[in-house]
Amino acid sequence: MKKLINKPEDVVKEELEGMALAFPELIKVHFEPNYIYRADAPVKGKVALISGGGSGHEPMHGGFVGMGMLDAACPGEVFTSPTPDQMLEAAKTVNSGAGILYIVKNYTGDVMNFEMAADMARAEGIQVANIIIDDDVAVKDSLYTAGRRGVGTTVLAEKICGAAAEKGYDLKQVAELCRKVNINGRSMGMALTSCTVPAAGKPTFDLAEDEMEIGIGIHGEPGRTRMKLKSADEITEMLALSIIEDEAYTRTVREWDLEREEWVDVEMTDPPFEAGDKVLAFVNSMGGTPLIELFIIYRKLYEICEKKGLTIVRNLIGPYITSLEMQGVSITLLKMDEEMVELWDAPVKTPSMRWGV
Amino acid sequence: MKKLINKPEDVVKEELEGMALAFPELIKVHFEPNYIYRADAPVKGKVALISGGGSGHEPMHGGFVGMGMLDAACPGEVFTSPTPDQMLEAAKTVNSGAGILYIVKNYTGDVMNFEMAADMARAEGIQVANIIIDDDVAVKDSLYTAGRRGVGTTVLAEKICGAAAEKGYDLKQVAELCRKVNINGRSMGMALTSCTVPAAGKPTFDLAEDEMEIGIGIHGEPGRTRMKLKSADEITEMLALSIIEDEAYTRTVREWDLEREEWVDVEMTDPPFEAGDKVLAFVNSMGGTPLIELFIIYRKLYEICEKKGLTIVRNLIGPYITSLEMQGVSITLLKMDEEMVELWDAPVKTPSMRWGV
Amino acid sequence: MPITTSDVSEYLRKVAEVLAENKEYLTELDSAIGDADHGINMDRGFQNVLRKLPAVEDKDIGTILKTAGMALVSSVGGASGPLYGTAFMQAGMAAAGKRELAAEDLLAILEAALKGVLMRGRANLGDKTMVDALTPAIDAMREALENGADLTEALDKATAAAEEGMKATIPLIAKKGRASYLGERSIGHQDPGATSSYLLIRTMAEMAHAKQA
Amino acid sequence: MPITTSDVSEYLRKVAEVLAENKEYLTELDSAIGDADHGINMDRGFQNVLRKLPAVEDKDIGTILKTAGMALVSSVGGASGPLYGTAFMQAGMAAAGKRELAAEDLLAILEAALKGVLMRGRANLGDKTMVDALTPAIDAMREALENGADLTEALDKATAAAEEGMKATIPLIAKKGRASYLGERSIGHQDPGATSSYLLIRTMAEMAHAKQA
Ligand SMILES: Nc1ncnc2c1ncn2[C@@H]1O[C@H](COP(=O)(O)OP(=O)(O)O)[C@@H](O)[C@H]1O
Ligand SMILES: Nc1ncnc2c1ncn2[C@@H]1O[C@H](COP(=O)(O)OP(=O)(O)O)[C@@H](O)[C@H]1O
Ligand SMILES: [Mg+2]
Ligand SMILES: [Mg+2]
Ligand SMILES: [Mg+2]
Ligand SMILES: [Mg+2]
Repeated sequence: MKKLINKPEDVVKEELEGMALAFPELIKVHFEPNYIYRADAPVKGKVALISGGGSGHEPMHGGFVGMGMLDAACPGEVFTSPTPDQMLEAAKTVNSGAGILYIVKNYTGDVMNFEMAADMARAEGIQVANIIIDDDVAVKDSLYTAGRRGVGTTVLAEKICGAAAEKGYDLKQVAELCRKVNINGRSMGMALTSCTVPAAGKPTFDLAEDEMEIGIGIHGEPGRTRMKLKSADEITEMLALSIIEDEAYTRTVREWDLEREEWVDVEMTDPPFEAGDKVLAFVNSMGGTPLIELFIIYRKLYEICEKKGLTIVRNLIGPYITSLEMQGVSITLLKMDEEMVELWDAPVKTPSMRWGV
Repeated sequence: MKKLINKPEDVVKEELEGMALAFPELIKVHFEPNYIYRADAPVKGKVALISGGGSGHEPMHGGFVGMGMLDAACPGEVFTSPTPDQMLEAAKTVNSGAGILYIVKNYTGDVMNFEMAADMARAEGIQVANIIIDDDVAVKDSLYTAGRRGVGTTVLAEKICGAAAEKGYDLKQVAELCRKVNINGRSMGMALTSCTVPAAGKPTFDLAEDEMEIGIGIHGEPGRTRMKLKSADEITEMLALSIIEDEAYTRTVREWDLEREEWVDVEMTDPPFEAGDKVLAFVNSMGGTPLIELFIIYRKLYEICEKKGLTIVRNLIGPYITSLEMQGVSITLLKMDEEMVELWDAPVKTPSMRWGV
Repeated sequence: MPITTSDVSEYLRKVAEVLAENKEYLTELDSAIGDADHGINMDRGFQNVLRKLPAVEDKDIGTILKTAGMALVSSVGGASGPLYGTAFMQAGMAAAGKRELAAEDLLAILEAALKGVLMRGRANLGDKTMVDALTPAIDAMREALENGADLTEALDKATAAAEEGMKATIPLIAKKGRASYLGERSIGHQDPGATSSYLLIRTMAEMAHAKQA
Repeated sequence: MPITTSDVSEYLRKVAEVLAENKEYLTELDSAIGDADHGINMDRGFQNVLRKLPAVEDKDIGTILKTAGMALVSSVGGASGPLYGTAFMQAGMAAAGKRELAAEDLLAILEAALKGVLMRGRANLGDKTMVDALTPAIDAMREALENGADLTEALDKATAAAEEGMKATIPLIAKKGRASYLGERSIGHQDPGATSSYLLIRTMAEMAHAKQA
């Protein structure tokens, strides 16, 4: 295992120490339980956004804490969801009284830990809503599985909803917007190489020199298929078409009903893409793939979108939701409306996303 | 070779096509000869900054073209310096009459190609100054070599001088400032893995699973020494101490004298770091090393600087000057004065560096 | 001989030991159809239980179990953290105030624990999860007690049923948790959570034997 | 027999062929002490020369050589681009207006080319660069012509000297270019630029032989 680390068990702690030293004007870090929060939290009158998940996906989520995006992020161990006490303490720290939105990627562990955290926060009198992000089209059906995983759309939801909260949306409105972003976003990823979890010390899976894995998750989960390496154009086409041609996807998720004050099962359907749609195109490095290759992918993605009648109105290109040092790429397309474009453009000031200020 | 590319010979062209499609509001791309330039060039009354070098170091330089940084960047083939016709055409495109500064990394190829370009531009009536960046302390003496290589300080010089040009510094002042940035900046890098040049198809060098290379260049040039893998803390200490304890470094570079209108040999000496200095700390990924590891490095670097009496007043952490997918890190420390801090903080709006606007 | 508070503490210590021994085995199982951390997660969790235990050892069984549950919830993470955490917390509620447990009490506690797992994870039997080991184990224990078996015998039956349930996960397609993403590719692998559940049950039986001897 | 414009064009075509054949060899040499691109660079450059050649083939030798120089400058990049580019451009200046060259003219042209390389790269003899092949070659040619040798003989001498100079770079420490970063580690490797220079000289001698036959 070749990594710039000290002891595997110290990776997350030391990473957080580094972040705290690097961005004191933007964020603060609390240890035991671990969470990163806005230096100016709580922000008066503003709905607070909290996300979290396993570490190893940097800059997500800690790098997105700050003005216009998240109020707090709860990092678990590498690829392991955080524990409810982290989310609870984070909620207590950033709550200004306007309530909390937990943005949760759809992994059984994350979902259950955030549910417990929500119940615990409510027991302490904090209003909490939760929205599940489940955008990975690599997972086919939802009836007999834990459903689609939460991947690239998470980053976009955090930016867009963060801007909305900043603008004064109330908890119900931010939650609704987050749901809208989720059902309009779809992603698909692939890997050229595996990553190595520090505690494990060896690659999670093996790929031959001429092989790649399509439909990979962000934790080194095996993908949909393994196949011979192809050209960037062919790979882009595979990923893009899986997304663009994905049909209406219906699933049931558990959400907290703010009015009825109970957990309810909500059925939701993603509308398929259609010619004429405006989209945000997000080309994401899995960590080890350099920018030069992302531009080659973007070039082809642009061409495919054009051919399919989709207009790319905004883009995001770079390593934003990664799997440690994995080489590979994921594509996310998010159908945009005017509200979303405006919120996307709104100022943001976090360690890893910054514009307009 | 595992890369998301099509044909090796098309990598640079397709990368540039992707960039052009991704950032139409910031940059334009000219093909044959290849150069990237500000969408709003020429900017009236402003000294224009042009840099360039081999491709494979993305986002440098193309990702730094835009308001507050470069006016144009000339990308060569992967790891091969660009040709003078690129710099000449770029100069003609972005020249507003206030003159051009070529920022040149100290590699024989880059230096000679930029010198030819400068001569050619002058023959067309464009005023051109050139400043050499040579900050890599891994290269020991200068008397009997081509001198130190230009690495991390280049990025910082482009930002700081770009802000100065935007503020109205004239050509001589921008050139002087660039020289100041260069002699106050020092860098050192290391690699955990080699990179693979697409046209070559195989790794430039081999490193065993338990080895690393210290003092690496940004083109996969072999480093100062090869040794057994160490911990992040030990590696950070080796790099940081090489930089902080580097003595006064004197070399002669060829610069164009704007008053005498001829090439002159200029002797310059880098002042060593001293306790009490304020520095900008730049922790850079060589491409394949993820952010989580950079924070672990930054944490230790902070501690070492503190111990040595250096105060980190600004930082930059991420992949900014890379070697394709190489895993590894470089550290740059730049001694800052008030002018430099102010210029560092000034607004910048480029594909890969953006704040204040 | 009823189960005492110190039996419960000793049980938690034994489980920590067993899970430490099986850390790599469980992680190995999880690497085939999950993300290679189940053993690491469970070990981290029970190490935390060991840290919290001394402060409550003289309290009632309910408090001890709830403390263990909270220790798990706040240190395991992943799917198994809330599941086992909820299980122990529910078990603690069922044992609230008690300082001794008869066999029937233990059964009731285990039933409460399973209910917690089902409430939290909403898995069905046959979804290839820990539920596939826990459900038959508790069923077997209930049946044994109904048929007049003593605690040791009943726990032996439970262990045998848990083992069978665990092995029966091998041919199943996972429908819950991370393994479900694999679809057909999850067939042929034993579920790590069912395996840790089996170890938890087996450790109870082993303690009962030791106590009898 | 004087050298004609078509000889010069043919020479450039031959060089392109020789460099294409030696592309991997030169790159291999550069990978030991440089950045593994010298063969690729030279090949790319002379392929560009081939593209520009047809437009100037009926012009004077000076124009042909200058065009070749500019084609190299605008396509090779790296260190060798400006060096060989300047060499051919200076050679072209020295041959300006000429349509035929005597042996002495060729010598003068080669001297101008070398001066261009020295002006641009400021290398000294023994710095382990192309200069270490070019300088002895031109010296040998001059001496041979002074001693009454004909063109073919003189170019044979030049080739032998270039080869010797090229091989003599092996034990040297590089003091210019990318290889200089290696310091002592550059010892034991033949300089790629000296090798391409030797090939350029050798191709001249081969053409002289072919023309004589
Ligand atoms: N919904 C669920 N209900 C019951 N058990 C589950 C459920 N989801 C997952 N599990 C159990 O959790 C185990 C995995 O735990 P672990 O590896 O620690 O968490 P993670 O999958 O988050 O990495 C699985 O083997 C399975 O037995
Ligand atoms: N200053 C110099 N003067 C003369 N020749 C040089 C000089 N620097 C480098 N060279 C020659 O250039 C060759 C390398 O060319 P090439 O590999 O094409 O360029 P780069 O080093 O930029 O990759 C060296 O082998 C050497 O012969
Ligand atoms: Mg996990
Ligand atoms: Mg080169
Ligand atoms: Mg797991
Ligand atoms: Mg080279």
